[in-house]
Amino acid sequence: MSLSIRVNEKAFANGGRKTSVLQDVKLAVENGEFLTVIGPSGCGKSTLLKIVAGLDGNYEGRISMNGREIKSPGIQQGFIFQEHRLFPWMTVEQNIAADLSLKEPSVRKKVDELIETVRLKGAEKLYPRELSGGMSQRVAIARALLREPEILLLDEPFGALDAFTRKHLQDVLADIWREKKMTMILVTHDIDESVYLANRIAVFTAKPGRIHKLIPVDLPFPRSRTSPVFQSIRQKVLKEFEKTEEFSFQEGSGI
Amino acid sequence: MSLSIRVNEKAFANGGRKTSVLQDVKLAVENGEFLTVIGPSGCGKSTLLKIVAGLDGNYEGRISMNGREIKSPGIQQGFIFQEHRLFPWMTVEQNIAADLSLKEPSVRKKVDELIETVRLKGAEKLYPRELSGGMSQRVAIARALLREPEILLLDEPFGALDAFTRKHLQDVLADIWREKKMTMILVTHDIDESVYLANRIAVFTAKPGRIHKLIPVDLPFPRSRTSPVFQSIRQKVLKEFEKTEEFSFQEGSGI
Amino acid sequence: GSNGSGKDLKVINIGVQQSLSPLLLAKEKGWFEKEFAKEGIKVKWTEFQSGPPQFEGIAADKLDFSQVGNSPVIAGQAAGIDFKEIGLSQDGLKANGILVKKGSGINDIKDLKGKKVAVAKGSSGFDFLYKVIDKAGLKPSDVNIIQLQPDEAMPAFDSGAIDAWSIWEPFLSLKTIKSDAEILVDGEQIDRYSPGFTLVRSEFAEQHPEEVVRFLKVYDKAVKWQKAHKKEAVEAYSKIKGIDKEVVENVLDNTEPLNEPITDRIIQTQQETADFQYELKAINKQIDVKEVVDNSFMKKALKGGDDE
Amino acid sequence: MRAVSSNTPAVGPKPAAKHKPAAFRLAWGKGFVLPVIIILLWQLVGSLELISKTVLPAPFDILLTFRDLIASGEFFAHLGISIQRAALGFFLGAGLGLLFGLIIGFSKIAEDYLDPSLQMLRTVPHLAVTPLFILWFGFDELSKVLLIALGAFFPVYINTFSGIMGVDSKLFDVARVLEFHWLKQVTKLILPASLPNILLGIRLSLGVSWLGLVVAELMGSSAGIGYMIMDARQFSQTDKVFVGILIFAAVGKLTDSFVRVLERKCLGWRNSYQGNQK
Amino acid sequence: MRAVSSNTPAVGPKPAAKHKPAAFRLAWGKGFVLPVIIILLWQLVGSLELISKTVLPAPFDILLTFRDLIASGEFFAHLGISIQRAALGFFLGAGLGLLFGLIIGFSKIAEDYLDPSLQMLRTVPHLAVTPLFILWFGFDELSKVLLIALGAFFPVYINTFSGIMGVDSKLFDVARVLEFHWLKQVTKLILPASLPNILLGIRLSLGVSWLGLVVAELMGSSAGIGYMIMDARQFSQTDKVFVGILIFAAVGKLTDSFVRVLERKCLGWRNSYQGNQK
Ligand SMILES: Nc1ncnc2c1ncn2[C@@H]1O[C@H](COP(=O)(O)OP(=O)(O)OP(=O)(O)O)[C@@H](O)[C@H]1O
Ligand SMILES: Nc1ncnc2c1ncn2[C@@H]1O[C@H](COP(=O)(O)OP(=O)(O)OP(=O)(O)O)[C@@H](O)[C@H]1O
Ligand SMILES: [Mg+2]
Ligand SMILES: [Mg+2]
Repeated sequence: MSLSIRVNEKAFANGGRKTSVLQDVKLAVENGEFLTVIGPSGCGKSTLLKIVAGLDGNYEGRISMNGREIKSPGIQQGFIFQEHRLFPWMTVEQNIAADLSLKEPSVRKKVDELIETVRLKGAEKLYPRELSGGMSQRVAIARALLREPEILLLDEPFGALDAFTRKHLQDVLADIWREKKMTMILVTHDIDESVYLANRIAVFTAKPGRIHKLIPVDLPFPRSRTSPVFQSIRQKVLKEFEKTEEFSFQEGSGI
Repeated sequence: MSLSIRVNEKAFANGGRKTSVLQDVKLAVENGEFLTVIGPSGCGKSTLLKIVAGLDGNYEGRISMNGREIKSPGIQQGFIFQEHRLFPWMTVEQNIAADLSLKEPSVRKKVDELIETVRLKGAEKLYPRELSGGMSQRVAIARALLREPEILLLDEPFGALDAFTRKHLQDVLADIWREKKMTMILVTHDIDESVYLANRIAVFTAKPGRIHKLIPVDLPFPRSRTSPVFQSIRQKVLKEFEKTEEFSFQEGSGI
Repeated sequence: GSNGSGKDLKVINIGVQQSLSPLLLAKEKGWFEKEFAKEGIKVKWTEFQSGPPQFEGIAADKLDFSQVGNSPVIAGQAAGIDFKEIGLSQDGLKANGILVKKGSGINDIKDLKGKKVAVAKGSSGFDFLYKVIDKAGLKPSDVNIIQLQPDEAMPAFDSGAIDAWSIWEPFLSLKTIKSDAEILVDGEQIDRYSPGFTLVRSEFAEQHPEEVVRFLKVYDKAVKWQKAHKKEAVEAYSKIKGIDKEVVENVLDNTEPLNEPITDRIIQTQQETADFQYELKAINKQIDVKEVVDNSFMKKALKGGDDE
Repeated sequence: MRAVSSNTPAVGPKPAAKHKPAAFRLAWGKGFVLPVIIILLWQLVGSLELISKTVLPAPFDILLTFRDLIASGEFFAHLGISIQRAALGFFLGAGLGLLFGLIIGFSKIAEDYLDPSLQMLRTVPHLAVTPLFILWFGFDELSKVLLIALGAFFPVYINTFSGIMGVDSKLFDVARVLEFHWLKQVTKLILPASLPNILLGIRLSLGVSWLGLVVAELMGSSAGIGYMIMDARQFSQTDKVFVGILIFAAVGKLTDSFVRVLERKCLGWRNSYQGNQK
Repeated sequence: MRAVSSNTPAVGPKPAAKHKPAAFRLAWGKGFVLPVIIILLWQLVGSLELISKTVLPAPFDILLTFRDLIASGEFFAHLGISIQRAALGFFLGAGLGLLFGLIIGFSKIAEDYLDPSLQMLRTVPHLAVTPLFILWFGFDELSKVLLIALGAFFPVYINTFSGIMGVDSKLFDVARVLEFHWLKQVTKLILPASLPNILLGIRLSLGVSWLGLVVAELMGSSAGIGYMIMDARQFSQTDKVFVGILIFAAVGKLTDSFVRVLERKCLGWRNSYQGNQK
């Protein structure tokens, strides 16, 4: 009962027309739970994450953490944005440290460790414009991890990474989650990823975004992607997801 | 012998230090071939694509199309950028039309068709800041497809899309490729995707980026992802890819 | 010879300074326009705030006639601008003075020693101030001279930031009538002329001598009218410029307009001023002020009467 | 702190979003607080006769003078001609500034040859070049308009130029890939991308044009607000000077507000501009 | 067209990249082409005595006057005091402009209350307020410096304010998520993000400060380049006026170049700025 999410309605005024993006999203996320969110592109996943982070207050409903309403963002709710959002005038290490001073030995040490973890050794002094897509994404991940927030909200954090770096960072994330007992909400398009990491998977439908199904994943860690149980859950998620697509798109899904 | 790529050396001056990013990349891409490129994050895939497009002339080597050297970009070499790059002051449909006039009926018709294809019906009048990550990516795809270039260079075009939209667009792309006999070079992190679409897969190593292996994919279309041949090629690619990772990173790969 | 060279003349340019001159009256009444229209010539008026731009206008062939004070004329001549002084427009005996506040303790010009005195460099007040200092038996370095344009000197004077102010009409009248200022000394008391001149561009005078005469005749009419109709003149100026009649009347009393040949006495005063300015390095060469004086037009204008 | 409220406007239950007109009116009102306080203090100082009237007339006296000026019709004659001059000068100067900014921002060759000369021209004082203007253009409207245009040129020029320099090269790449014709590059990429800077330049230019009147109307003029001020100064009519100053301030503020409304309209696509609405 | 060459600088075989200093020198040289042509034409016009010397003295005469002024020591005395005044005024005005721009850009309340008044002040003509400055601050250095500062204030203020308005709200969101202290928000987000605009404001302000000298040194001054010009104008010593004008142009260009070097240094992180190097 730690994080309680209730979004009765979230709408945007698009060109004067009011468009409802989220409706009746009710979720209780346990302390230390790992929730993954999947759903069709444009269904409102990022919007939900922003609301939970306190970045967007224009909605009907209430988000509360341990009973206290979340009205503004803060370091307790870490956020990895979908589009990296690095400060273009800061180098990689400065971006990770952000408002903290690299001259402080403790910060310096942690930053160096994280650079090692996200495999950016040698790129510390590069500016964002000199980074590849995947490198930028890893900087954003390191920046969020440095702060060790209570809740970590991740919006497709591994989208631009190759299969191996991705798996490496999935494991890093799972380790951190277990070690620090953080609560994590991860938006992803990778069903494998969602099954690999989650306690629970929320499958969203689109227009407006609603929770279509909540699927628990009761597997011990570390998980094996090839185990039959894993595959059966994966199939279940896929099937539920397929249904949501049918809701929103008439044309053949092409699969 | 249609598109000939030869990059002896491509280096960046990062903070005064010269870093070699690509070395000895030699590739001959047939007319109408579908080449996919995979490799670790930051190995130089995007850089290579930019060189092929004629966007970056500062390298040692030569890119030529049908014998003529490519020195500057143009509509014959279509490009879908990794970071969408939409014009923020244009709506979705204006972004797709870009320099073409939407008042021209033929343009209008094509744009409307493409909007349908990339499933953005209803979002025509939205500005980029009102789009979700996946929606922006689809706009960028539609923009490139509108021009029907001879060569289409795609830099992780489906990275931000959910599984189903992704599959839909993969099929759309495959259809277009077969119909228009375009030459396509697609950078991706999704090994399934690369096997599903390619005639040939180029696996890159990092630091500096080189071609580690060229793997032909001799499968008829349409392909089934579950067929044993598909899976065996997939395994082969994965194994080769794993080797490249070992080249470049000392730490355990975490898989 | 009213035709001939007058043929190609389409328009004459007259400069008028923002002070109370009969030129303004004539402009209001359209006398010049009427007179020159007979020759098919248009009149174009241009208003100026000070002397120097008028010389710039003459040098650039954009101005044919104007009226300027003594100091700018010397500067103009030193700068090699081609003009002729064709008449004396005022003697300026009472047009310059040094203002002090009532009860300021400065009762004699000798008291100026060590005081802050404002003046605009290059103006007639500048020349006047040096003359006063000389008369008082002081050296310029004995007085703290501060260079301020009139509109800047005024607040400084009002707020007591300066002790005295060497200035000309209409400020003398304005200040003495409207506030608690008094005139410490004026030109009459030290017998110092600050003449004003009517000027013509030399080239114009050579090409159209008869129009120069015509100009002086019309101006003469305005001067005479002002003298004869003092009340109406005060009324008119007050309306044009929007200032109190009382002030206007006082100003007119102190700056009686003239339209006369330039006398040797005036030339001598001018020469002294020029030499003095050279001494101060305000102008960079010695000049002979006689060279720009040309009384021939005035003589023709005054003796001719109604020649048409 | 505004930095904390950069949300996009939403159709939500928050009352703030619904009562925008009222909020707008309130914001307007707030802008008057400071001027009103100053005017009241000023009137107080004036009424107590702490300062000579010729130096600082009280607001009420200024108002009376203003009324007289309006009644006599003098005021609108001055205002009309001044607005005409300023507008002509502004359009000429800002138009050329935009043109040169575009050309020089677009072409490195043009920059190398022209920009240094223009930068030198920029710090040539108006008051010092009036003689040249008199020589070349006489005392007529032309020289006044040109003098104003000279001042209006630079802010737009520099802002446009720098706006173009600031256009994201990634978008340039897109334009190159799509083979934009140069005209399309200008209209579809460069102009919209540098619009925030251009509008800024226009705001500054408008101010400069208006201020340029004072110098322009110093030379051979007999009408206009600038002339009115300088003429009144000659005769110590300080109240009239202040009427002029207030008109300058008011017109300046008005034109500025106008451009800012334009800004709000034209820059709706900006992801950042929202901050200003709250 | 520069738009075609937005590549990042690379260590490549292209000779262009290697010979930068030479290219730089060449670009410098190009800047002189136009002025030199103008000066030659001008000398020709002067030598043929087509125009009165008082209106437009020939370059050679101006040079002679310049030599005399330097020889007499008069010139450097004027220049020194003017630079001092302009610098003081600039630092004061631009500093306050930056401060107010930051405060008003940062806080909506401050904007509502202060910005309208400041916008009104912006179009109050300097020439018209000099009497008030004399009244309040006397005719010493103080009032001159303040007058210059008044002019220098606005370009920096408006550019800073507008730069802040233009900061990407997405980055603001990051700062909020990371709970930046307001000071860090300013130093790590707002200042760097609006630096391009601030530097632009500084360039404009430097020009204005320098130009402000002419008006400031009109009042109660007996030294300075502005005074020298206006004094020479009084005495129709046009050659001296032109020496002043040329010094204004030269110093203006120099300070401008200085800020642009600064720009190049500080904005290395920009993805766009590369365009300027070629
Ligand atoms: N600022 C905004 N103004 C108006 N509409 C918006 C805004 N932001 C998002 N939307 C709309 O809200 C919907 C959901 O957007 P959101 O970014 O939450 O999608 P998403 O689920 O994250 O999609 P994706 O997987 O593609 O990132 C979209 O239809 C989008 O058009
Ligand atoms: N403009 C630049 N200046 C300096 N270095 C650069 C620049 N662009 C790219 N690099 C460097 O070149 C290398 C390759 O970058 P590139 O973007 O080609 O990688 P990529 O293979 O596309 O990676 P990803 O899969 O993460 O997108 C990186 O190490 C990056 O740091
Ligand atoms: Mg999203
Ligand atoms: Mg890439």
